[in-house]
Amino acid sequence: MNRAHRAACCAVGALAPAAAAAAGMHDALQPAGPQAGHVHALWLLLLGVCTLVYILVVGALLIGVARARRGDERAPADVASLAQDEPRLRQSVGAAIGISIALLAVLFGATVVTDRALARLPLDGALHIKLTGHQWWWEASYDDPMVSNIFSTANELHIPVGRPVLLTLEASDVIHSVWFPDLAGKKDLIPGRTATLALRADQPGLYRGQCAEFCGYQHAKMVLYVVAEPAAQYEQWAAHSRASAPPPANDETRRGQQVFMQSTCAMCHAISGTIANGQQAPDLTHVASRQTIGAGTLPNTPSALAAWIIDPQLAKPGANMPPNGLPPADLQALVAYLRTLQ
Amino acid sequence: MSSTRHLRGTHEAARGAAAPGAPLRIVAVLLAVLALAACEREARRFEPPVGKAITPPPIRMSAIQPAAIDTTTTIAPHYEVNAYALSEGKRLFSWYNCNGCHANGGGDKGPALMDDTWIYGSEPSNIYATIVEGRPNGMPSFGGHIPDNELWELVAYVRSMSGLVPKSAAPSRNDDIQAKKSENRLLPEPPQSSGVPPASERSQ
Amino acid sequence: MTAASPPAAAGPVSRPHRREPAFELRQRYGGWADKPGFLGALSTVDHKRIGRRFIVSAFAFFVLGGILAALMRLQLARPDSALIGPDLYNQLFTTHGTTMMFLFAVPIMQAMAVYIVPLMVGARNIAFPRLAAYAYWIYLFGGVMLYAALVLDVGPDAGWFSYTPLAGPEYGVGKRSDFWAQLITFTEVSGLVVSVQLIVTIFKLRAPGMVLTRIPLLVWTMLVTSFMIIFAMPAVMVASTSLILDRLVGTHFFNPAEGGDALLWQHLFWFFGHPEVYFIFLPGLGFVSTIVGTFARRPVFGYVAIVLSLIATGFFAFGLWVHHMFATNVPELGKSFFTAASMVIAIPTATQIFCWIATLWTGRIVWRTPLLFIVGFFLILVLGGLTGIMLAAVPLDLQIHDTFFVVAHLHYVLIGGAVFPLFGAFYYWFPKFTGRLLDERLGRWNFWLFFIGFNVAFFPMHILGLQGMPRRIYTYAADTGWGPLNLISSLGAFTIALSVLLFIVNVAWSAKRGLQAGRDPWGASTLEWATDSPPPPGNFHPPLAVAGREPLWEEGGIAGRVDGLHDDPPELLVTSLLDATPQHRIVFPTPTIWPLVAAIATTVLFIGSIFTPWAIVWGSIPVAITLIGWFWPSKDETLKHRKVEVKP
Amino acid sequence: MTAPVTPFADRPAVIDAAPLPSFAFGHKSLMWWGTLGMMAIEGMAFALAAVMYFYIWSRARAWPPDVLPPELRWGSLNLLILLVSTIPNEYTKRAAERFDLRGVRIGLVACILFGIAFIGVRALEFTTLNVYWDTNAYGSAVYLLLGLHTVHLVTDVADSVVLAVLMFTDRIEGSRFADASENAMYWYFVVAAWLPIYAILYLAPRWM
Repeated sequence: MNRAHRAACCAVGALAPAAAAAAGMHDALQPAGPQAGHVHALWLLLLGVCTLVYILVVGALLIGVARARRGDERAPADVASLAQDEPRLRQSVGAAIGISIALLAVLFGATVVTDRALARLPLDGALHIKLTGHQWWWEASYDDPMVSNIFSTANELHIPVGRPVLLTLEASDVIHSVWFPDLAGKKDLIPGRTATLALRADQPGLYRGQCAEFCGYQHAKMVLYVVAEPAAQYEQWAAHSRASAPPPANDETRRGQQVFMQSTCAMCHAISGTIANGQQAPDLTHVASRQTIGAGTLPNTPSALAAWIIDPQLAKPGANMPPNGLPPADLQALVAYLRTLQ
Repeated sequence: MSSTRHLRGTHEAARGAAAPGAPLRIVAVLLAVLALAACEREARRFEPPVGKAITPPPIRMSAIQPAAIDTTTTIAPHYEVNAYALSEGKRLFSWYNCNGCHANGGGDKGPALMDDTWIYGSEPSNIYATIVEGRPNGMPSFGGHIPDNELWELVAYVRSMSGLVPKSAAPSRNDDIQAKKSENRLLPEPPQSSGVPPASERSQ
Repeated sequence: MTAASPPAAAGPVSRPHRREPAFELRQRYGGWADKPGFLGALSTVDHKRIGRRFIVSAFAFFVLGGILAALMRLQLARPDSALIGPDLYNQLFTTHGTTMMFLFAVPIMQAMAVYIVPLMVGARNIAFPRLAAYAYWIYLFGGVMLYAALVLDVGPDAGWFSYTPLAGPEYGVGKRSDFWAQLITFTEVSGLVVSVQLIVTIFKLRAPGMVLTRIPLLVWTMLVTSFMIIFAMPAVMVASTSLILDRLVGTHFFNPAEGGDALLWQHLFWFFGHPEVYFIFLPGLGFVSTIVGTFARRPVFGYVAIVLSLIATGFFAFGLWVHHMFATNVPELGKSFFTAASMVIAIPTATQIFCWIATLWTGRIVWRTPLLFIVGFFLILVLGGLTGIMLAAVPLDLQIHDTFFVVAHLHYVLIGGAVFPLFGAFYYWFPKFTGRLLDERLGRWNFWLFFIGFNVAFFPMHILGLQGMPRRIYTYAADTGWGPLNLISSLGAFTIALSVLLFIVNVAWSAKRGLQAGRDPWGASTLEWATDSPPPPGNFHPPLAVAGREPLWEEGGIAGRVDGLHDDPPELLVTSLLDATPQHRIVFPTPTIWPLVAAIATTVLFIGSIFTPWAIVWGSIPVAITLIGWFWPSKDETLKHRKVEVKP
Repeated sequence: MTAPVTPFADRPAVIDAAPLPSFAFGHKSLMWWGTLGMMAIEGMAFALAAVMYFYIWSRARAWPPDVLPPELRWGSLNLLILLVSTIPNEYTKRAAERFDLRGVRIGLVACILFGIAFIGVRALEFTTLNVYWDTNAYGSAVYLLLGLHTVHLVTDVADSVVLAVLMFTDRIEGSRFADASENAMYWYFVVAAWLPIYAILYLAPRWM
């Protein structure tokens, strides 16, 4: 296991920056918040103890077989032990068992302590977000005492650094599980039940989360990003997100909006401030401001967006969005329009 | 359960051979049938088998128009024996809020879909046309709003609500309030009236 | 007495039922001999032939499951790989898990027991041998059904754990999950039946003089395992039945909207699923005890301690299931309890490991391939056990649960704890099965490739898990940085495949040209080595009485022979549960085709009920008929029995 | 007796099995243990079905949810029938253990009649449950419990019929009586299983 740790550290050293740059960080060994921090401390303790135990046990075995006498099938076996017992062996085995029990007690204590520490995360002034798992995307609804201030987004959370966040977890179809390795342990989203997950990000950054419970064809492409940013920036983002979509400014985007409303799109997607209010698929009011499309499937670029609209099944087979054989001009207009939804 | 019997039987049991040939053959036949059904039933067609383009809603006066029969015979069967297509149809039926008027096929503002009466015909092409073109007295036209393959999935599902598709492919119950028997448990409702009797239309 | 008898000894009597004409067999072995020819092969009730079949079939499923794993590793070797789509991938990993758990791991341990246990306790056959035949056929037909389904694109695709609602009526589209659920029924019927047979064999058919404290450790593990199976497997049978009912006739066990609950499934499944880990792994420990003892040339240290740890494990194993559900809002207190239980269960296993190490320290070691695999077992299992303790710690589990860390952990435990000892056992008992030794040189290659390949394949997965790679994903993006380690892991996987191929070659070659083993090539101590290799029908002619824990090692360990048992009709001696004193003779069932026919009828019933509930009704008629045929005694049998009858 | 062919056959004979009985009753017999094993398995299945029932209850607002509890009469009548049926059952067991063929025949026939009566009433029972398996999870649990028990009932009655018929043929030998006594033991299991199931299905919803 100590090999494990060194290997882990090298690997992290090598990969994490790259990953962080491109895809957001996702590493349980690089905690960016108190919850993951507590767990990381527990991990280090367990890793240390287990490594020690491994070395001792395997060492004892290898030394034993190395220095034991060699025998031969044909030689009669030594059955003396059946007659008289072996006090030295008994004592050493007994001691080994005693030590194991003691170590387990330590580990159990550490576990309980960590458990309590996790439960003690102060939640006053927490940001409340209702997170709903769908096949295969995340719907987030930012709660607010003022109903008019409630807004929803998809597949990308923005949270203020240093402020606790309380996620209320629900599932609309099958069981999902939300997991941000750098921020906190995972929690299942189970149909017919409600769970909560408390976390806090202490360092700004882009954190990658992913569904951790097998949920069907696209379990692999059900990513949820967390953008942790300073409070001011966050408030700015929230205010912007509450606003409804800007009306199309030029002919092309106007045509794009028309296409959106008159083709399949509006059947499932919603854009606040327009007649499109489908509730089945991600809210697109500010789609252009997100990092990715298709819950982390493609980067949010015009070409990728066009490809996605034409046939989502190529990038994400099984996803619930149908292919749309739009004429090129319509497609171009639609993409242009969607790009304006900052 | 039954293993109790074997156990209690073994001790006494003492008996010579009886050729296993016949049962084996039966099993073989069963498996063969299974084999034929299975592939068609289980395929997941994420890519629509027919053209991706939304075909402009065909204008039909009656069900016995060549185009209709053509599509029916070529396309519809693929969907009606395919469990995935049927379940997609069921999902879309609620996503596109068909329940709003047809209440799980029970009927409300719109006619019931799980019975044996078909105002505009029970043929897939009839149903297709009904969805695409809409009908007087409230059925809106979804032509252009729903891609072709999804239309056919809906058509197949609508027919499954009258038990007109294979039980082994029809959708099972939803994890939801039990509104009606699930499609895979319905007895077939052989269509009573097909085609388009103008009288019935006025009577709506 | 311990010297291996010269090859000649294995001459005419090895493989009797291959070399000798039927009438000769009948003359020599009376009612123990099988009928000749193909029909005879189908109607055998000899635990050795059934056991051999069972082992070969289970190994075949191991290879199939391995091929599926190789395909998955092929897909995961590169990021954004387009080799295998999600639909197929989900079927592959589901079938892989289902195969390894239900068609390989549990059955092959029971199969080894069906062959070895009766010999080890000095019995002439297993209890209820016709039931053993039935259990084998049911198992075989179930496994064939699963792979037929996979080929027909009806392979289960909701994971080997088939969580509802994903496997339920709404989201488990088609018949895939129904085939999974029925496979469970097949394998559980088979598994439960065999456990009952093993328990009865161990309780009532031990050689006279084999008191509780003289039962070989392997037999103890099989006894504990069988009890665990009896109490754990009904849970998954009830669960899979409820699942089929939900899907087929619209019950609401797992439907939250109508009062059911998705978590009910998880409780039922893991109440079985966690003990299952232990009844895969305990027999492995039994192999270790046997092989360590034989190749350290001394009785295993701490017999009583080991037996007690086995029993303790059996109990604790039922108190851990919730640690598979820590991410599902378990109450705090509950969590602490299950953490404690999950850590406590490490102690019995640790105890056994210490006892074996002590044995090896003080033994005179003979280096043979079986022992090599046992050393490999230590190196891998200990690591797996330690990561198990990490997973038992709730907070840490919430980070690594359902990631590749768990994939690594479970393979370290199951391959290290069960498959390495199993391969050791193959090398150890192959001479008893066939009369010939497996080749040692190939054996060492087999071991080293397996050992290195295994660690290369699975160690990196620990790191991948910590880096956030979830389980059961069919692909991953390049920018996650998971690519290199996955590639390494895939290379390791193919090394394992190569070593398994070597093993198959070794078996194929040695079965024909291997060295003649003789009666007891290892100078071992237990009763199976007291008869020929392979043992003749009826195993012991005449049966023996023992007077020690290590009958073939101790002076006078074999007390003497048992007279007065008929061979036609074949008779066994039934002894008392505790001190194995003779109680009565019992006439044993003779070969018959009925178990096979009954198994076919049952198969029709099970597969039919995937499609219509009415299959339970019409399908039960042929089942009933075949069972009555099985049950119904013939005139001459009855007369034969009357001839030897003595009323109590 | 064939010539010894395996090693160690030259050891002195320490046990002569010839005078030992060729079958036995009760815990000495293999079949008794086998039956016990199967009873353990099936008992476990019953227990788990009951656990499911209470688990579902624990998540319900009212019990039974939105329906009336099953009507008492048929279930209670069945309870009565089963309890009375233990008399011929015990009679058969004892007759078997003293090799009283006539007694076994009479006893078995009586047991079968009781069994058939029970199955008949069970059919009526299903009509008075006030719920269907697909009404809600409660209904599903009720049908699971009752269904499980019915399966055991039917199979054991069928088993008794086969044994009874055998007892009227010329295929009679000593061990057949042991089978009769184990068959009786299994019937006790079916009876014993019904008591808690009756309490769960009929009494618990009323008095808990």
